[in-house]
Amino acid sequence: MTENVQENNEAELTEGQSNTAKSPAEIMAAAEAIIFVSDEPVTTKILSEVLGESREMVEAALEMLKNEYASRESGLQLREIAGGWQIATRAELHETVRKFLKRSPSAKLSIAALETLAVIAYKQPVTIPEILEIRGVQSASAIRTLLEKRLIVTKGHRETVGRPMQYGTSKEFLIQFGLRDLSDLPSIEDFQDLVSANLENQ
Amino acid sequence: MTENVQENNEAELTEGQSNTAKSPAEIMAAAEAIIFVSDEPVTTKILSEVLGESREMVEAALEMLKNEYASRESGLQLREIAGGWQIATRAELHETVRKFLKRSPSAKLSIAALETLAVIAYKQPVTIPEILEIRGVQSASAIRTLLEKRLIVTKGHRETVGRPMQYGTSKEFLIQFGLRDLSDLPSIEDFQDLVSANLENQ
Amino acid sequence: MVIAVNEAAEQYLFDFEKEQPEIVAESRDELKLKLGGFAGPLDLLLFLIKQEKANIFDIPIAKITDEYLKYIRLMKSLDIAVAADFLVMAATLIEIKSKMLLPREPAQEAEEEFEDPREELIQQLVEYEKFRAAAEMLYEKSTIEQAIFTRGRIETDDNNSEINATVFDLLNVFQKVLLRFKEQVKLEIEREEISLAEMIDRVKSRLRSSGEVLLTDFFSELRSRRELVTAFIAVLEIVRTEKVSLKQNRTFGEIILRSV
Repeated sequence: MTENVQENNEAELTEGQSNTAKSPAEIMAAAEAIIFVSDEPVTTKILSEVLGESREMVEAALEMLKNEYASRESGLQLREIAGGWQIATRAELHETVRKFLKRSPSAKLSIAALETLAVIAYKQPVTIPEILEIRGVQSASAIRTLLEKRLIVTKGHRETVGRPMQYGTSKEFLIQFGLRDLSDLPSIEDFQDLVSANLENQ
Repeated sequence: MTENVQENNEAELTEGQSNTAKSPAEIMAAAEAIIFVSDEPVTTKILSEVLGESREMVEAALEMLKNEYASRESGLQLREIAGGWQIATRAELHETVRKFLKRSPSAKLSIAALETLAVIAYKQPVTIPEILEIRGVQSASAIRTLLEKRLIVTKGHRETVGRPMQYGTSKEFLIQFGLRDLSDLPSIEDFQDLVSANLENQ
Repeated sequence: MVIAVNEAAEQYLFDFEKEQPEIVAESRDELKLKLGGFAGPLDLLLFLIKQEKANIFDIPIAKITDEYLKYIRLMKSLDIAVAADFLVMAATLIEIKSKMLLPREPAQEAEEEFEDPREELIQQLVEYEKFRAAAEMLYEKSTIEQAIFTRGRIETDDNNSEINATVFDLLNVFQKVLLRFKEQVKLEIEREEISLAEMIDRVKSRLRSSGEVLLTDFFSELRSRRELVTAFIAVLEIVRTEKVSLKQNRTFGEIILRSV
């Protein structure tokens, strides 16, 4: 019943299988690595396919792995959720984890905040209406975020109608972006060579 | 797997001490959870702050945890990279992991980009003319690629004629090349010896 | 991509089996053609020196110059754009070669240190080769690193819109914003102002699709003062003629336009 093409595949498959006879410890390690890198819980079906091992073997390995996590008082646990397996922190440690997550590094910014920060950095001192004009979008929440992260500071009122508040970058901004002072900020001219190199080759 | 029973008992005992100082096992578990949830390497400084333990205690716990990962034949490893700690899969499992992720190795850098990166890594802070002098070829597009891949960053202007921009390597460089810090790079003089040995043999 | 080697090219000394001609494009904009993937003139020079099994500290300059020029001609015959730096090196080699051919003046010979015309090039090659070796080391390190994977996404990960920004990002983003700004200004000039009737239709269709319209949201989408005034009149007109209500939950709170 085998066609030519299938014969080929079969030959490869069996060859592969003979190479991959894994010990239970190896199955445990491989399953652990797969579950770790996965964005979603991994089913035993998928594990069995990827590892080329029977469902029973995989399930036994997972049980052992789960017990291992539990018995060594690890900060992590292996658990079954939504029909698949996943590695997660132990519930008892949630407070510690939350405490850590609260202090996220301030250089992490949303695109909106980064755009606003870029406009402020290069146009300072600048007012909110000016930022709005350049970005073409409201920047109120981005400015709030930047103020909260202390990347920008107020720079007094502009002496025009309505006396709008002016904004500029802070000392924290210099630290976060590894700049000695604002003159360290690269200008468009600094990258002119890089840009023209591109244009020449296009 | 049953080797951990003793540890288990110890941990239970110290857990009774509740709010007072944490046991080494507790510090290990908490550090493991934090390193796991973090999306970048975690420094011992941050761990020590979050856990309210001395740097020495944290470092000792991390060493123990690292050995624990190594001694049980885990699919994972705890390692030092880019000045912090990270949990990652073991290199030996790359075929299995890649098979699961259905991901082929990401695009490699060109020789030109790697050469430029090597010059920047060893000569930082370095300017474009200095890179040209060593490589004997324009490096503009290589530099652009490296900037876009976040492997290098600008390091302010050199205070000489023309105030050229200086470049250096980034934290991302350390991460992508598996380095703890820049001193992890072999000395450039070692290459000198290697090169002259080769050249004289010819 | 492999360039077909024509018959004429085969007379050259290159081992084409070993050094596969190829186009190395680091990025679309760098599309630099390289034969055998030479990263620059020094790279090519080192290759030729090794191929000749010559000593780098005593380069047979005439021979190497000939080889180098043959190579450049080959590139040209294959319609490969030769980067300017390769030509600069060709000129340097020719200069050194001619200096070597000049008879040494007795006075010069008497000098304790006769300056070898090759000296500077040798120093440059030795220095370059160190970094060439370092580049190979980096390549190996990145290969090892690519066998190691970090964890997949978990619940607590931030939205992927969050980025760890560098100064380069800042400048890039700023340029993008400026570009967008220019295009927007152009658009506004090109576009005719929206009429009151069109504005009324716009508000009505919004009401139909979502049942209510947050006025601050709607107004913030508008691009000019005149549009804002038109929109304001349109809303008043709709309140007057349609079965809608304007609601505000608290003083200075959001004003919501809602179908009744």
